[in-house]
Order: sequence, then C-alpha cells, then structure tokens
Amino acid sequence: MTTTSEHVQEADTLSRRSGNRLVALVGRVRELGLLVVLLLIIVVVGVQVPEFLTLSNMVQILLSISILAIVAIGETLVILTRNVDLSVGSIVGFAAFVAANLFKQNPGTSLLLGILVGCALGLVLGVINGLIVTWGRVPAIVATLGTLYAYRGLEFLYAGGNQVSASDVPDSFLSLATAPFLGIPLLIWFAAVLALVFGYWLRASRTGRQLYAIGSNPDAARLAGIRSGLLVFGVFAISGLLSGFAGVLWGARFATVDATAASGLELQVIAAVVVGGVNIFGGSGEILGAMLGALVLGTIDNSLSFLRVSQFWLQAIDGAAILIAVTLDAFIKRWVQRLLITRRQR
Amino acid sequence: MKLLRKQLSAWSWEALLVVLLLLTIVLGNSLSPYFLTPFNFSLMVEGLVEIAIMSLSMTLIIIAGEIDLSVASVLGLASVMMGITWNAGIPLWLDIIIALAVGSLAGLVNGLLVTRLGLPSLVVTLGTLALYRGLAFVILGSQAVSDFPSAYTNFGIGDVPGTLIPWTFVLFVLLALLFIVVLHRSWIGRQIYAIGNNKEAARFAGIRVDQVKLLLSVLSGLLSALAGIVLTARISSARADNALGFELFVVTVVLLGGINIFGGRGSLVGVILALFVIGGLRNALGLINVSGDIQNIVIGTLLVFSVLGPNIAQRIQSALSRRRLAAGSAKNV
Amino acid sequence: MKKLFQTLGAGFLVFVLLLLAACGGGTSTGTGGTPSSGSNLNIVFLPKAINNPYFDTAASGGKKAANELNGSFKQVGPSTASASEQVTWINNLTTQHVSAIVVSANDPNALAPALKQAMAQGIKVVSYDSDVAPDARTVFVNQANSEDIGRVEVQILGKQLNYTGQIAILSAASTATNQNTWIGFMKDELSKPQYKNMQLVKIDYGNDDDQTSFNDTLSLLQAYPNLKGIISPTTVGIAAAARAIESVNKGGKVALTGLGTPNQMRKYVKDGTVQQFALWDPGKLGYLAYYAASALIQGKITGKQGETFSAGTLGTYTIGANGVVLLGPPTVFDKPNIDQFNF
Amino acid sequence: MTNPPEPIIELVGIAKQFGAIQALRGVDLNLYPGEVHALVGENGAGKSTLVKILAGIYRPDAGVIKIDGKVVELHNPAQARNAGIAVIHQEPTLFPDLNVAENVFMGRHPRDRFGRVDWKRMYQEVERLLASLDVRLNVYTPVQGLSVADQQLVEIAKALSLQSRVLIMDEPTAALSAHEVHELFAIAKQLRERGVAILFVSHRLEEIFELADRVTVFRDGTRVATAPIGELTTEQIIRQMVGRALETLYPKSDVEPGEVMLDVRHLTRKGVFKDVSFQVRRGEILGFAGLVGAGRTEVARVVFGIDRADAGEIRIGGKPLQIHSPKAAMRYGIAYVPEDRHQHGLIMDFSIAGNITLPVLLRQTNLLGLVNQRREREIAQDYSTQLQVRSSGIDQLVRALSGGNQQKVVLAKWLITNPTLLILDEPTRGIDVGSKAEVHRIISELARKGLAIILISSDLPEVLAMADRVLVMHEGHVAAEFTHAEVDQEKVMFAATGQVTNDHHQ
Repeated sequence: MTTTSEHVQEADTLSRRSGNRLVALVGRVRELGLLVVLLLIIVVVGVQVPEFLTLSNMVQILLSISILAIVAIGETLVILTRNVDLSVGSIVGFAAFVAANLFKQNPGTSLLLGILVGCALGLVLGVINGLIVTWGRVPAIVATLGTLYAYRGLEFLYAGGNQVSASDVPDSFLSLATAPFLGIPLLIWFAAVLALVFGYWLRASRTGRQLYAIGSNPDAARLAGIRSGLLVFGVFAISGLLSGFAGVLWGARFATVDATAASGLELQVIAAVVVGGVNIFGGSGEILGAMLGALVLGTIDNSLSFLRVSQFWLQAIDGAAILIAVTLDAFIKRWVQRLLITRRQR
Repeated sequence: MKLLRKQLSAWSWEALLVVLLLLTIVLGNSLSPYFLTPFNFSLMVEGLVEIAIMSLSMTLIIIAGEIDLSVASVLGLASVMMGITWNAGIPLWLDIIIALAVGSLAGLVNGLLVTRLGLPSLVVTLGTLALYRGLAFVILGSQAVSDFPSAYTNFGIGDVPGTLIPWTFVLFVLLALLFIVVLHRSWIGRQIYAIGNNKEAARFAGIRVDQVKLLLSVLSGLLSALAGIVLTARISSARADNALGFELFVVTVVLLGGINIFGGRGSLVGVILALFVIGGLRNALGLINVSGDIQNIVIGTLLVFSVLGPNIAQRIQSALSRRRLAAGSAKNV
Repeated sequence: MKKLFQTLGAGFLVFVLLLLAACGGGTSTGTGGTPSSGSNLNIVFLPKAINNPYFDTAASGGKKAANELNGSFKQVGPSTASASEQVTWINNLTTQHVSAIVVSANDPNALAPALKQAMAQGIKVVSYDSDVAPDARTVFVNQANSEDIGRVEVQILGKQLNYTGQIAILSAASTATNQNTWIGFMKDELSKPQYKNMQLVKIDYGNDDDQTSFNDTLSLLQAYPNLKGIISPTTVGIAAAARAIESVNKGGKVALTGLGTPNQMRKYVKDGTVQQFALWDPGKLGYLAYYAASALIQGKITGKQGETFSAGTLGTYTIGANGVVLLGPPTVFDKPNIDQFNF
Repeated sequence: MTNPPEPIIELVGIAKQFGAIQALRGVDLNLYPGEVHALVGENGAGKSTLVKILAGIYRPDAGVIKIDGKVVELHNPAQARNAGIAVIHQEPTLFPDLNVAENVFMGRHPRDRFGRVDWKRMYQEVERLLASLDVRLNVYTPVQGLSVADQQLVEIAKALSLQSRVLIMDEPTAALSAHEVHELFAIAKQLRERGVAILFVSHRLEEIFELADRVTVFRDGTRVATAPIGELTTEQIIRQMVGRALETLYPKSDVEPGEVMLDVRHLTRKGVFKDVSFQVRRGEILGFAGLVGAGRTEVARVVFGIDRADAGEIRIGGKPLQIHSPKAAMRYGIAYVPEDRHQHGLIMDFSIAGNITLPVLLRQTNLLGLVNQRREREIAQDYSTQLQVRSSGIDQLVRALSGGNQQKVVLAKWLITNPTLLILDEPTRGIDVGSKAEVHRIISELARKGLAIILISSDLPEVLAMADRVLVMHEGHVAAEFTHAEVDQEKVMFAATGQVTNDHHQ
C-alpha cells in the first residue's frame, strides 16, 4: 500500500514538473511566435532585397516604431486592467503641437521645459480620462471615445490653422529624436528604456501584479483589498503621461506639426498591443509582447516598400495581421485549455 | 403611481434626448438665422443619411452585446465596388447588387470570425476596419470614379418633387420604421435583447445565438454598403477614402442614444433622437463656420456626459438619501 | 411599449414635422434668403484643408483684396483634405447664402453636385488652385500654366542630375486634379530624347500629409538605393521630403525639387539639401481669386471667354477658354533670391 | 467542546437597512476560537448581509463589531482582512489568468530587500501551505484550469496565508460533490484544531450536523436562536428558520409510470462520459446522483442539444433523433432547467413575463413576426399564478426576485413549452427551505400529469425521496441503478465514489 502511494507521489511530482514547463511554455508561446514571424519576414525579404538587411534600415525600422512603442506601453497597462484608451492619438497630437509651438513662440525655451510641458499636458489629459472612468464610472471605451474627439477639438481650437515647421524650431529640439547615442538615435533609446522599466515593473512590483488582478477579475480584486479605482486612475494617468512624452518626440521627429498630427494613431497602437498577445479583455499579456507586436507591424510596413508592393496594401496587411494574431490566440487558448482539462482528468 | 414612475424612468433617457433636441433647435436658431429654414434642414438630413443608416444596424449589434467598428470601411469598399463595376461597363442596377453583396460578404466574414472562432468583435472589426479600407485602396487606389448616370446621382441629392425632403431621407425613414418594429415588436428583436443581456441563458432558451449574431453582422455589412451607395450618389464619386473615420461618429450616435455599450439595453427611438441632436448641433455650429474638429469638442463632451451625467446624478442622489437616512436614524436614537 | 410610440411622437416627429413644414413652403423658400446685392461682398474661401501654410498665404492675399474692396472675407474648410467634408461645407455656405464660394477642390467631381446646387441658389462659384468640373464653377483662377509647371520642374531636375539616373515623384492625393495634370506634362517632358537616361521609377502619393510624405520619402530612399532625384509638386510633400533626405544625410546626394513655399524651404536651400524649387505667389493667387469673385458678384463678368476685369495692384486680367484666368508664370527660388520672399 | 471565555469576534446590535428593507435588526453574535459556528436561515434572513458586513463590503447602520474586545470599524475588504477575517464567498473570487501561487498572495507578494516580488519564495510558501493542508495542487497552474473545489482550496490557502483567525464560509459546499465536501470538512476540522474560528453558512442541515459545534438561526433579520448543535434536532432548526413546523419537505406522490419517453443508448462524449444508457417513462422521476463532475450535467446538455455526442443514440417516443440545438430539443418536447439560474436560466433584466415567454416567442407571433403582447401577458400571468411566483406583478424584473421565486420563473418558462420530458438540474440549489418544498410539490404534480422527469441533484435526501429510480454516475459512466424501494444513502455514496460496479448491482 505504501509503495503505491509513493509511486503515485512520484508520478505526481513528475507531472507537476512537466506542468511547470508547459505553463512556462504557454506563457512564452506568443512572444516566441512573434519572434519566429519576425525572423521569417527578415529572412524572406532579406533574400529578395539585400538592402533590407542593412544596419541603417534596421535602425530605420526601429525609428519608425519608437513613438508608437512608447504609446503602446501606456496602452498595454490600460488594457491589462480591462480598460482601453482611445484618446492616445489625440493626446500625442496635442502634446506634439503644444511642445513644438512653445519652441516656435519662444525660441530660447530650454529643451527640458519643452519636454516637461508636453508631459504635463499629457498627464493632465490622462488624469481627466482616469477621473471620468474611475470617479464617473463611465466605461473606458465610451469615455476615451469622447475625449478622443474632445482633445483633438481642443487642439484645433488652440492651433487654429497654424503649423509649426522644421525651420521654426531650434535644432536642439529636433536632435531629441535623431541625435545618436552610442550610434543609435536617442528616440530608440527612449522607447527601449521605457519598455524595459515598465516591463520589469509589471513583473516585479506588487502594484504591477495588481494590475493583472484587476483585469483578470475586477470583483475579486476589490475583495482582495486592491484599490482598483486608484490603480485604474493611475494607468490612465501614466498612459496620458507617456502619450504626452511621445507627443514631444513626435514634434522632434516630424518637425512639421499641425493640429492633425497623429490622427488615427490609437488604432495602430491597439493593433500592436493586440498582435503582441495582450488580451483585449485584460489580465494577461506583457510589455515585451506589445513591443514585439509593434516591431512586427513596423517590419511588415517597411518590407512592403522594399518589395515594391503598393503602399495601398499597407493598411490591408495591418488589418490581416490583427486578425491572424487573434485567431492564433484563440487556437492556442483552446489547445491549452484542452491540455489543462485532460491533465486534470488524469 | 409606482408603475407610472417606473415607465417614466424607463423612458427618461429618451425624454432627456427630446429636451436636448429642443435645446439644439433653440440653440441653432439663436446661433444662425438660417438654421430653422427648411432648406437648411433638407441639406442637413441629406448629409446625415449615411450615418443614420449605419446607426440602425449598429444599434442592433451593440444591443446584442457586440460591436462593428468596420462599418465605415465596408462603406468605402462598397463605394469602390460601385466605381469599378460601373467603370467595367456593368449596368447600374447590377452594380448596386454587387456592392450590396460585397458589403454583406464583408459583414459575413466579421460574423464568422466572431461566432465560429469565438473572437471578441471589438478586435475582429478593428482588424477588418483596416483590412476592408486597405482593400478599397488596393482596388481603386486614390482615384475616383465620377461619371455615374444622373439618375443615380440625382437620387443622392434630389428631393421628393414639390418638397425639400431628400429621397435618401425617405429611404432612411422607411428603414428606421422597419427597424423600430423589428427591434421592439418582433420576436427577433426580443431575442436580440435576450442575447445582449445573457448570451448563455438565451442559448438555453432555444435561441440560436450564433445565427442571430451572424445575421446581425451580415445586416450591418449590408446597411453599410447601402450607406456607401447613398454616399457615392450624394457626392457622385466612388472613392476609397469615402467616410473615413465615420465609425466613431456612428458609435457616438448609438451610445448617446442610450444604448448600453455592454449590450441588452436601449431603444432605437433614443438613437434616432441622438442622431438629430448630433446632426443638428454640427449643422448649427457649421452655420457659424465652426470647423468640424472644433464641433467635435461638443460631440465628445456630450458623449462622455451622456454616461457621466446620470452616474453623477445617481451618486449625488444616493449620497443625499444616505445622509437623510443617517439623520433619520440619529433622530430615532 | 405604448410609451415607445408616444416618445416617438414627441421627439422624432418634431423633426419630421419641421421637414413637412418645408414641403408647405415648397421649393420657392430655397431662394428666400437675402438676394446677393452688388455691394454686399460676402466671399468665403474653401481650401482643400485649412491648416496648410500654402492656403493660409492665399487667404492673406484674399483678405488684402477684401480690404481694398471693402468686402468681407472668411475661410472655412476641413482639417484634412477630404472631398466629402468639403461637400458639407459647401452645403453650409449655401444655406447661409454667401455671395461667392472660392474653392480649391479635393475632388473635381465629388464637389460638383453641391456646387451646382449652390449656383442654383444664386451663389457665384470660383475655383482656385485645384479646379472642379467646369460646369460646377464660373471661373477658374489658375496659378500657373500647368504645362509650364510640369515641364519646368523636370527641366530643373534634369539640369541638376546631368540628365542621368532614377527619379521619383512624391505627389499629394492621386485624385488631385492639378497634380495629375502636372505629372502628365512631366511624363511628356521626360519622354523627350535628352531625358533618355532618366527613369521615373515611382509615383508616390503622400496625400498632402506631412507624416505620410516623410515616411514615404524614407521608404523611397531605402527601396531605391540608386535614386538620384525627387520631384514633389506639393508644398507639404517637398518640405517633408527635404527633412527626410536630411535626416538620413542624403542631402546633396539626392536632388529634390518641386513646388514649395520659401519660408518652409529656406533652411534646406541654405544648407544645400535643395538647390532650386518653384512656386507662384499663393498670396497673389488668393488676391486674384477674390477679385474674380467680386467681379462676378457685381456682374462685371459672367465667365465668358474674352471678358476682362481689373484685379487691383495686379492689373487687368482676361478670361481665357473654359473660364480660366491665368495668374502668370511660376517663380524659381534658389539660394541667391530666396531671402527676397516671405510667405 | 468547552469554549475559552474570550470570543475573537463579538457583534453587538448590528443593523443594516437597504432602502425600505430592514436586512438586519440588532443582531448579536459571538465567535470563539476553535469553534465551527453554523449560521442558518431562509434566503433573505440576513445571513449574506452579515457575512458582507464582516467582510468589510457593507457597513452596518448601527451596532458594534469587537475583535478581541476592541471596537473596530471595517470600511473595506482590506481592513477586514487585516483584522484577521477571511471570507470564502459562494463563488470563488479568484483571478483566472494568474496562477495558484499569485492568487494566494495577490497584493501581498513576498518581497526581497529591493522591494521586488520574490517569486521563488512565494512559490515555496504556497507549496508549504498546500502541503500543510495535505492538498495536491500545482502552484504554477493558472486558476482558470481548476475545478470549483480546487479553487476553494486556493481560497482556503489564501486565508491560511493571512494567518486569519476567523474564516467565514458562505455556502462553500453549494457547488461541491459529496466527496469534495468531505475533503473540505476534513480541512475545516483541521483548522478548528489550530484555533481558527469558522463561521459556516449553509442550507444543508445534514452538513451542519456533521461539522458545526454551535448553530445560530436567523429569521427576518433577527437572531432567533443560538445553541450547541447537540441540543437541536433538524426539525427544531427548520421550525425556527421558517417560524412554523414543516409538514413535509418532500411531498412525493406515487404515479404509475407510462410508456418509455426517453431512451438513451450508449451515449458517449469523448473525455466527458461514455456508454451511458437509461430510460425514462411518462410520470416517472428518474434521479441522477453522483459527484459533481461525474458527468450528469454533461449528459443532460447533450440530451438538450447544447453539446454534441460522439457516439450513441437518443430515442424519443421510440424514434431515434439527432438533437443539434436546444431549439431542436424543444421541438421534441424536451425542457431543461439548468443548474446555474443566473448564468443559464434567466435574463436578469427582463421582466417575469419576458422571461417566461422567451422560449415560445415564435408561437405568439403573427404572420409578420410581430409579438402578440396581450396574449403573451395572459400566458405569463397564467403560469406565474399557477406556480405561485411571489412578485409585484409580471412586469417586475426577475433581478428583484428571491432565489426561490426566480427558480419558479425558470420552471414556468419551461412548462409553457408543454414539454413531455423535463430535465431538472439542481432545481433547489441555493433556495430556502420554504421554496424548496414548493418546488418539490410542483415536481410531483408534473409527474402526476404524466411528464417524464430527470432530476439531477447533489442533495441526496432530495433524490432519495423524490425519485422513482436513481441512476448513479461515477467518472463519466453509469455506476449503478436503484429503485425507490431499494435505494439508500449508503448505497448511492458507495456507487458514486466508485466502490460498486454496475454488474454487482445487476
């Protein structure tokens, strides 16, 4: 009798160990899949068009997604808590114009002040979103759809038909995006550092874990004593802040800014986040995934021009990428659940 | 008495919208002397028809607990189909049928992805929003097809003879009446509400949830294509970028109309009222030459307050009653 | 459920009734506004998009003319170049019974029905910069002879490139009438024997959107490593392209020309990214368009070929075939002369 | 059981009002370390309100909560938690996307000296906790893969990790099989040994007699009795709960079974159940006993067309049929009252009338597909009167009804389809004793009218009393079948736990 139970225990430990591996693999399967897709694109396009593989083009791809990536970090936090921030494009545009216009009107403005003004504006707009969602209890999709309009409208009110162009702003402002540090443009560094900081914070801090809890089961989160309202408010504020910062960088990178800057960015951001495996209903996903999602979409966009595919295909392919990503997610999820169930039955 | 109060509260949103609509009319009249002219109304509703048509099916879809963000892209795709089929020398009636069929097909794809694969409609239609618009651009590039026969373009801008009522508005009114009856009186309408409230319970009650959702998706595609045909006629030009970004406008109309974003609640009457509130506001502001983007401040704020307002009122009310209760119990002690 | 139809009666019907009231008035109410009198110059500019420095400069010209004529000037329009939004604006202006609409079309045909409706209400329609269908306006104020513009740009680039190498065109929207006419003449010019070593590899459409044009230029440079020159016949495009070329340090290696405003391009002309570009003075364009509109309102002209009208400081202009008024030849800007211009 | 003199928790004069309803009227209650204190009462008696006050979800309008003799205020769940009170709610409140360990430590992750989450230590501690409970659970598994019973174990581990001195269990056994209940009780007893005070809320009196040391009975928001368990009998408790003696809980009337209505042969759904065969006759009540997860609900779902069978045959009235959807099942005269009222049974935002007529909408429509509202209301009124649904009228939203009345609405909704076969899945779960008797009366009456009835229930006394025959399922197959005369609790339990095979019975 004792021997049997020992056997059982042994088998149990074994299956538990394999279980850990399974769970770990499942956790990574999305990121791994994206890496494979990324490599595939690079290899396929690289074989046909060798110029694609140049270092300068790689830098170009990273540059083209950096601003989007910074916004996607904030969006990931928001989506993890089972909310969504549709107003990011408007915040980016608003901050971009305000920052660039500040330099235009007062050429002597210090760079730091310009950045601070952009970030502060983003933070204020994010705080308003947060208040409407948490204090006003308006579903995030409704609240931020409203502020998507309202913020853009305010920007138009402020900007009128004015435009800031490259020659209006000091070179130091423009260098914020392009100046190289260790051979790589600053913009890429900003995105990479922010992604690492927030990615690590999500993984290693209690607050980060609580964001997952809120998205996974809001009611249970409240019962567990998590201050959901405060945290959700916080992620909207952070999303606003990061969008504000991204706006300043937008101004620096594109230099020509008017009131329409960054329109429609919200859809690209959400696409990157979703392709990156962040569950649109919260509770699971990682910053790393969202970054990979942005990278894959950016690489596809870039490679299309190398393959001399009409730019009209861009949007269609972006859309298809989202659909493929979520479809694969659905299949993976089914597969995992079946595995878990059969394991339980054993 | 109690019943009356309940009825009132059930329709209070629509009542509020009626007040808003009257306010809009008063405001519009004070802003511009041209606002209350029949000619202005005629032009205004003419410009609203596409959004109005798409709002009808969007209402049904949101009540059923889903969403369709791809409507404007389907509109664009249908417009492009009108263009290329006409260019190819296919007779107009067949062009219209092809455009409607393509729209329905687009809706069917959305519906199949949602029902067969169990994907969230928000994400699916976000994807097809890009996909369908992209296809429209792939097919027609940024060209335009404009040489439609005048019988068709006259439908887009013409009025019922002897009146200032646009033909397209007549089309909308007929559709709206049909939708009101279907949603609020027919068995399928009841099933839509049941699904939006509790999908599982609806399934257990013998409702074919997936079929109904699929039907609604196809309907949404069909109506979006119809809106595309109307828009193509109205501006007598088939373009891939037609109605770019209208999806947000449509969703705003539906939500302001009191449809719960999580499904199960709201009425079409509210949506139609909201449509005219938003259309009237935009028109009034346009008449004093406020640009569309600044108009959007009003629209966005209205949308937020449509949910925020009642919430705040409720919180104040409950806080007051709590205080009254506390005061009362203190007296008892 | 009964309540449903009661509310329907209260709300929806209010609206329908107002419409029905319109039927009672019949179509005659349409013209019931104030008839446009000769002294009342209520002229509105409707550009492709409002936040575009080019159109702002044109507007300042229009304003100047308005001051001289003691008329009123207004500019309205969509924030992004969209034909259907322009239609809404035309409808708004028609309702207001302005005396004239001066329009630059995002799509010649899409605007036509609405403009015709406006004309039917007695509103004068003048197009400038980008024409609409001829029967939907009375006069088109053409900034420059399209043939001149198209050929001049190819000639400038050809000279710079020594007539060899791959070139690309960065246009605005592919529906833009003026762009397509110019591109047509560019292609025609390129077919001449002296350009046999120049290949047009790609026509790219940046949609007059700064970011799109910027990214498209970068893509062009990456995808066509041997690209020697870019023509961008749009002020938004050329500025974005200049910045893009500079950002990858290809200034001087890839020649750029096209249509731009001196203020936007000054930096790039001075640092050598761009040697020469062309443009007419948009201020003068707006000025002339306003004068043409006022002449129409006052009945001085009707749009027939051969009619003449005075345009203030610019002198007298004659209406050509199809109601076209030509502003004059484009100016070519380069390092020596650019500081003489400020717009 | 001798209680140490000092209670951990002392409730004095707790009152709570919701609108016009006085949910609690000056309730006193003491909890001592090392006791299991059962709290019973009909639905609406105020048990849940009290639990939520202790959990920090509601704040009392009046009264005092003392912990260790000191007055405390519990403004939110975190404060209750910090005061050493852990609550296991009816539905587990876990995070499906996160793994077992994180669920235990959510918000309180162990941290290293840099303030970072110390994952390794967390896994170790949770494994240690589970081992101390003698529970085998993989701490790395996401909770969404776990059974309800396992999820409750996670909840208990959470309570333990908090060093809680008070554990409140609000109907923890509602979704558990008898076997799982047994395991849960073993753990509860273990906790009692450690000096934890357990407040145990349940409708199942036999469980209370098995586990509790003392019992408190609530009625209409007041405490009517508190006594050591040994001083009370089931009848006494019930009388105090309902305020009257209950004549009979299971009014079973004998009906002579008619012809075979449903004939299920070798029905198999891969990985769920296999080779299930049984027959139900007109006027017969066939009881389905077994542990939760044994496949009873799953068989019902296949018969009702929600899931598909992989093999086997379903015959109704002798004809073999393919049932692809609930709609098809309804056409063949099958009705199914699902086990989860809220999830599957009702549209909460619909009125009573709207719910009752939902399955038969099509029958009340005219040629244009429009619903005949007058007829709809007549029918709804008729059925709700027949079943004695207590409400302010058929326009009342079902959300506002008590559990028992909601269940009657579900029954009405299915009776309106005129079924010939009625499948009842846990029809009396979570409803109070009074309503339970009414539901039983309705079931008997339906059988007498000639309906074939399948009664799936985890409430053994209910099955034993009501069923003409009892089918016991174990791990996806039929383990035994008994007639009303030969069945007893012990035989069923043996079969349900897999200790008797089918041929033994034959």
